[in-house]
Amino acid sequence: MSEATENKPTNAARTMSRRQFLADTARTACGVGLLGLGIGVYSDRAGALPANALRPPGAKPEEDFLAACTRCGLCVRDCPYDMLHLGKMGDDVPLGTPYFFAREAGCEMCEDIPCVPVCPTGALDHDLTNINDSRMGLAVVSDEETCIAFLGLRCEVCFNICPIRGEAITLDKKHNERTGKHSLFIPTVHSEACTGCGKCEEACILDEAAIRVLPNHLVQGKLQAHYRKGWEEKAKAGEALVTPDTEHRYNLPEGMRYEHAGEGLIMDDADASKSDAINILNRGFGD
Amino acid sequence: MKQTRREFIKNNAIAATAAAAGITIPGVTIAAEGDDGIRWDKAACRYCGTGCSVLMGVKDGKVVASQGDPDAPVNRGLNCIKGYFLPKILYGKDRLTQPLLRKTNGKYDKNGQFEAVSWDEAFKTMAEKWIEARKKGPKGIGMFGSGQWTVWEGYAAQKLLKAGFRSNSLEPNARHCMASAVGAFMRGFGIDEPMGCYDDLEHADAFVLWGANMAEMHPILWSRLTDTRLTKKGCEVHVMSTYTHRSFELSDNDIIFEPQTDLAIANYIANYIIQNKAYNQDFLDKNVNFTKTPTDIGYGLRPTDPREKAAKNAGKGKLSKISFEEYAKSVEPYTLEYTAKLSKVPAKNLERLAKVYADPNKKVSSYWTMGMNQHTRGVWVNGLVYNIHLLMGKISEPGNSPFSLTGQPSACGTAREVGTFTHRLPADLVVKKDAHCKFAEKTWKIPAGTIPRANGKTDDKDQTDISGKPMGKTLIHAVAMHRALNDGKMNTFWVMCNNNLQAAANFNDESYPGWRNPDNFITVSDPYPTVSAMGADLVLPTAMWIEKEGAYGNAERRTQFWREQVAAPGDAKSDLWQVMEFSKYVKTDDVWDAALLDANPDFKGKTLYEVLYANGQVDKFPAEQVTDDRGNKYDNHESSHFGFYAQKGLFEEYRLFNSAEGIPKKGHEMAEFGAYHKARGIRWPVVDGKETLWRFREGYDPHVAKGEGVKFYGKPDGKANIITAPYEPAAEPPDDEYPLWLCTGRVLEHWHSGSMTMRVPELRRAVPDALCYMHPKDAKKLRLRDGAKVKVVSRRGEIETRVDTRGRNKPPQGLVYVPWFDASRLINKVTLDQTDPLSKETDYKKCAVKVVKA
Amino acid sequence: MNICGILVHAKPTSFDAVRERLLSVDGIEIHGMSDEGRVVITLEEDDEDAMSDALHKVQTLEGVISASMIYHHNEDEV
Amino acid sequence: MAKPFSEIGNDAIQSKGWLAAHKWLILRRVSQLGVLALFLLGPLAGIWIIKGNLSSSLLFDTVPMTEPVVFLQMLATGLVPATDAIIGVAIVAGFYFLVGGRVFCSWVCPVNMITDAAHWLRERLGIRGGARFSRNLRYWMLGMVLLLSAVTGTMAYEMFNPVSILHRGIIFGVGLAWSVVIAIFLFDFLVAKRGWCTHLCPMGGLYSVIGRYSLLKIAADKREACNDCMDCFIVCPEPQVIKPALKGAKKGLSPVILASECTNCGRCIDVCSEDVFSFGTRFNKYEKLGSEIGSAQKV
Repeated sequence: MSEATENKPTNAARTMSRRQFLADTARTACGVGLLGLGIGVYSDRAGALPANALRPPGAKPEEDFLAACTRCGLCVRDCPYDMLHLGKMGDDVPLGTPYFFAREAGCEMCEDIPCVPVCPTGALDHDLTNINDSRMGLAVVSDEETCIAFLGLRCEVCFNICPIRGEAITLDKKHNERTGKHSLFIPTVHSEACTGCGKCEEACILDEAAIRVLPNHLVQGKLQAHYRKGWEEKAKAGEALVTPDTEHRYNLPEGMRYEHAGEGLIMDDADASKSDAINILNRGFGD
Repeated sequence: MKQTRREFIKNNAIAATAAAAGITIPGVTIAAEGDDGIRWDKAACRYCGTGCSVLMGVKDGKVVASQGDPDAPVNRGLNCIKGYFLPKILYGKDRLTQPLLRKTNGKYDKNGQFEAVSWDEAFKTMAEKWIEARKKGPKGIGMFGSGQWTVWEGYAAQKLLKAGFRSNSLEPNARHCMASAVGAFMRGFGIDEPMGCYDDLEHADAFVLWGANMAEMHPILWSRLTDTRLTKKGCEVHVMSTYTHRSFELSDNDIIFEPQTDLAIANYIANYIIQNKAYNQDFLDKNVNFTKTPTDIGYGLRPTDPREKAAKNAGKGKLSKISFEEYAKSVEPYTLEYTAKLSKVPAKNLERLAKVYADPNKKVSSYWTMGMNQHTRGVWVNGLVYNIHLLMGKISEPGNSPFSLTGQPSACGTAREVGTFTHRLPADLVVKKDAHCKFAEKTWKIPAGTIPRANGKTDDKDQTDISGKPMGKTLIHAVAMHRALNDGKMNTFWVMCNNNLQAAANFNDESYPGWRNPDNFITVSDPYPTVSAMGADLVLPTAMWIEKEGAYGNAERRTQFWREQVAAPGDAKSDLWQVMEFSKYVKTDDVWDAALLDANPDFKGKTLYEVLYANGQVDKFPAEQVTDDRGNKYDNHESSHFGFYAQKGLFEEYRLFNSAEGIPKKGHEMAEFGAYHKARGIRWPVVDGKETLWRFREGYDPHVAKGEGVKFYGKPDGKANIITAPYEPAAEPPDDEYPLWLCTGRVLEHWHSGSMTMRVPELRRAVPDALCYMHPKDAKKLRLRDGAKVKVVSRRGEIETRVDTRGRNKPPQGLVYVPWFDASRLINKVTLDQTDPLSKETDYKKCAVKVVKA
Repeated sequence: MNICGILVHAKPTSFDAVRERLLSVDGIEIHGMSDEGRVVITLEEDDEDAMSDALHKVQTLEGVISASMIYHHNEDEV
Repeated sequence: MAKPFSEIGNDAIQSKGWLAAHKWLILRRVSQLGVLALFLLGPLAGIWIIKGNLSSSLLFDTVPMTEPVVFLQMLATGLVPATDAIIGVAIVAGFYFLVGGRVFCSWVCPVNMITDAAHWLRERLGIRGGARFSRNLRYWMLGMVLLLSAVTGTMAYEMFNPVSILHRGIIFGVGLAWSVVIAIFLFDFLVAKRGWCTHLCPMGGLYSVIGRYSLLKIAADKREACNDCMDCFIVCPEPQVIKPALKGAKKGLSPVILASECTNCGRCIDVCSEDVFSFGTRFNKYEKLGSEIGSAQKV
């Protein structure tokens, strides 16, 4: 407010100026309000992050991120691999906010995570110290028809390049029905380990990647809380939750055995023992 | 004879109109080849020794499509990621299309710039150099071929060198790959190549990988092994290696051993079998001799090297008979405790491995490749695994198979069976034996005494030589060639179908100085400007793979043919064309001495071409229109150029060595030329049209008569040799200054030196550069973070790369692994040119390095 | 470059006469005739107008009942 | 209007020479371009003195600075930022509290160059009229921006803030940022005289609030020498601030321009042929009115 006061207005002028003041204020308020509404709607629409644009490691959930990120580009500067960019006007990424496209260049998962500590406002959460805990997104094998591993070919490029191979992505081995004597090596993503760094999508050899990194909420299903996986619960408990059965006995023809918890009916007694090398050897030779 | 595009359109016009008219017009069909005008034809994959068959789709003279061959028994329609991109390797942007010679203002100059020249000028310059160098003696010249040569290219080159130039200076890059395996086969069984086949993958109860990363190096075989492990109850996989790699995903018994201690482990297993009396006594009595080999045999280094001087029996390998008891005593020291301590492998893992071998009811197949072959005791360690299988009699039957896998697509088919080694002739004949040389001279219709014997003597008389001196010792192996170039003793070097400057060990001290030695003239034939091409003086543009009619022999003795499906670009010519064309530029008078010529006057004044290829046998079959049974027509640039069906002539002449009557060595019989074009490969020996799956066993092998059971007919007495050999330390173990082992090798996505696969954008993106895989604790000790720039340094050189502590390969503490496909990170600047003194195969798997921050 | 396939119906009786007349039109080649009077010909012309004139000429040839274009490929020479 | 625009400032040029008549203007432009150059040294020349952009930056990898408007928007969304941002805003706000809030507008902000250029062109071409806004609209805008952040829970205004868009565009890649530059230029050139910086920019509003009690002030300490040539009024973007200081002697008002809207641009000093104005502090020594009128002169 300008501090210096005009020369004292007369009463009439004052009432006039108050009315004028009220009118001005109303006009300004609604004008600014309309402008605000426009900006609000625009920012909301333009604020929508496209599915394939990923935030740097440690980014807060999108809502908080847009609130915290000052669009300063310090994280972009400190990325040693220059794979982060700021949304430019005209890109369909929220203006000025850091993002990367996995297909262009994935996050190299630096152990010292240089891009997070430099963020002034904590939009990239400073508590992130182990890069393997970051969740930039979740990889998903998006197309099983074109991924040549499902055809039985030995590709596994996504598996080979994953920085946390064996935890974030494993190869599920299945019998190849068509050839009858080969095995399939199916890339399988595990959400509890996958950080969404995008290296797999970057490396996928297809013209259009068959493995994509997408925001978790777009890809992940959700088990109802009530249902537990029996085999995991038993493992966790270390023993059966409900006491196991007393010993089962069966009517069986000659030379047959039945393993309650094992293979079930075992046809020819002699065969069963043969396969177990160790006890044969322990039995020693000659008998 | 291809339809021009205009005819093609007119054809369609006629056909469409005729269809509307409801009448058929003879000879006019809508694009006969297939629905989208693609002509499919079969070929063996260009890469590893597995030998998958692929169908290549050609349209308008260009490869436009590919597929795994669904009818091929090896891969049944599958490929690995390299096979998937086969069409792209032919069309790299920088494909060589003209001969290039280093010149300065119009004249050849060792340090000049490459200028395009005609084939004629190229061969004239080269012939002049070769004739001059040959005058120094048989080792003045040298040729370095490949296990990726086709069968007849290897055969033609062998004739050019041994019969033409009268020199044994011919080595294949299979010397770096399979020489130790060959050594062990010859010493153990008297005949080369595995006795089992890929069907063992479906019959075995247990698999043991001796330092082989099959998951990446033989992808389709690994797929079959995995399927057996998944579907056969009780099947178990034991994986042994000096570092954890992709094959450990399927391993039931992980064994990470200290480099070189595979020798001790193999001896321990033999000892375990003997202590537990699990051996198959009557098999041993009937089929096995026990022998021992001289020990402390050095490391194939230069004679001036202190380690070589310290070796009591440097390079000696003469076997001497011993009794079973002596053999038992020789393995006694390798107790479980001693072996566990030496190899740093937990005792329970070793014992479990030993038990699976010792269980008479468990069929065991062992697989190994470079881990055991590229080893300063490669021949020994190959033999030690054969000992285990022989002790148990678990050999030559479905499921029981010591299987030496092959690295290259035709290390077997070309290098070993055709014998493009310094010491060999086709079908396991050797130049050491005068009789073998005589047989070859008779078969090749060349004067007696032409082929240089190993010791330069025939009928105990010195062979005369154009150098004026007696022929003398003529054998020179691959590593010695680079040393000879370096010392200026060898002055011409023709490198074909390989990238040896990048592949040979010790680049700084031996390979590079040798190649750039001013007195040497280096020729490289390659489709692409590789590291070797850059180090050469003459670069010859070469046709690739299906740009020429070819034949490969894979690891299970399966010979596969393919037709020339597309033309090579520009002036590029096939290796066969180059070898045969070059022979026209050299006359017998230039390289044969007067004595030999006077004794055989009608050979005077003849070009080597006339002697070697226009000899009535190679040019026996007239040039004919190559077709398939679907009416498609194919070119054959060699036939149209030379006027006869060169491939067929060479192959049929080659068969005189393994399939004719009265040949010195039986057991390599092959079907006639035409049969191979009609089949996805046939496994030799082929006797009256029938393939052999398991050798040396009655019923499976035609050379084993009824009632004989098992007969190792490679040996005169039909008995195989168990050869005892002790553990001996590595040549350059780590020490304080260089505290880490370095192991080198390949990755799934790239082949060898990457000259083809690094030109496929998708493969280059998948694995852009060679990383140094290291244990996180080692990295932390050196204060290196994952991805940090480092230098891998040895006594010989260094390269800069990045550390990967989370890579697919997880070395134990104290070892790092660096692949060698990256032309910008030549790891062979760091490796040591140590070899197995018997097989002369380089050991790339262990030398001492340090890693420092770059 | 224009290449088109034309189906001509002619009176079977005057085949030979029709054949000569057809061949008189340049760019025409005859590829097959069925006995009930159907003739398969191709017409090659470089520019459009010449082609349509030729087609018109064929249609108006004496002895030709009808001539209809079945297949037309045009492409400007690269 | 009295003088044609092109002659404004001529008296000062005659009396003091061209250079002295443009001294502060040149210094100001050098400072604005200097700040921009400092930020560009990193990406262009690899010399990393300062990283980031005006919204927040890191000087010598240690000293954080954060834009107050951006910081307030963050607070408005209910988020507690990390310490770096808090230190950063403390540093920036503290600096401008001392030096004068709107010094940012004239000495640092890149958009100011555009609006000045637009104004200059408008005057040269003698364009008159256009929309008239209240100068306090920017405070409303500031309020609206913070309210907007509170409502949308994000920094909605940052999608629209021309200062951050332009500066980030220059440093990190332009994209369509030029559209904002053109929009502002046209707005100031055609729609409203000195429309953006003087009336609408919420950032200017906040900085004037910050600079309310700032030390550095321009004072008309030789106001008696004023010859009423009116040049200072014409060149000043906020003419209302001059009147009390220049003409307020009779009413006992201090010669110091205390209004926080003053951007300390120094343009008035340049154009005044009588050197009435000069930089000083807000505690300018002058006798209160009680003494004679003339004693306000200071030797």
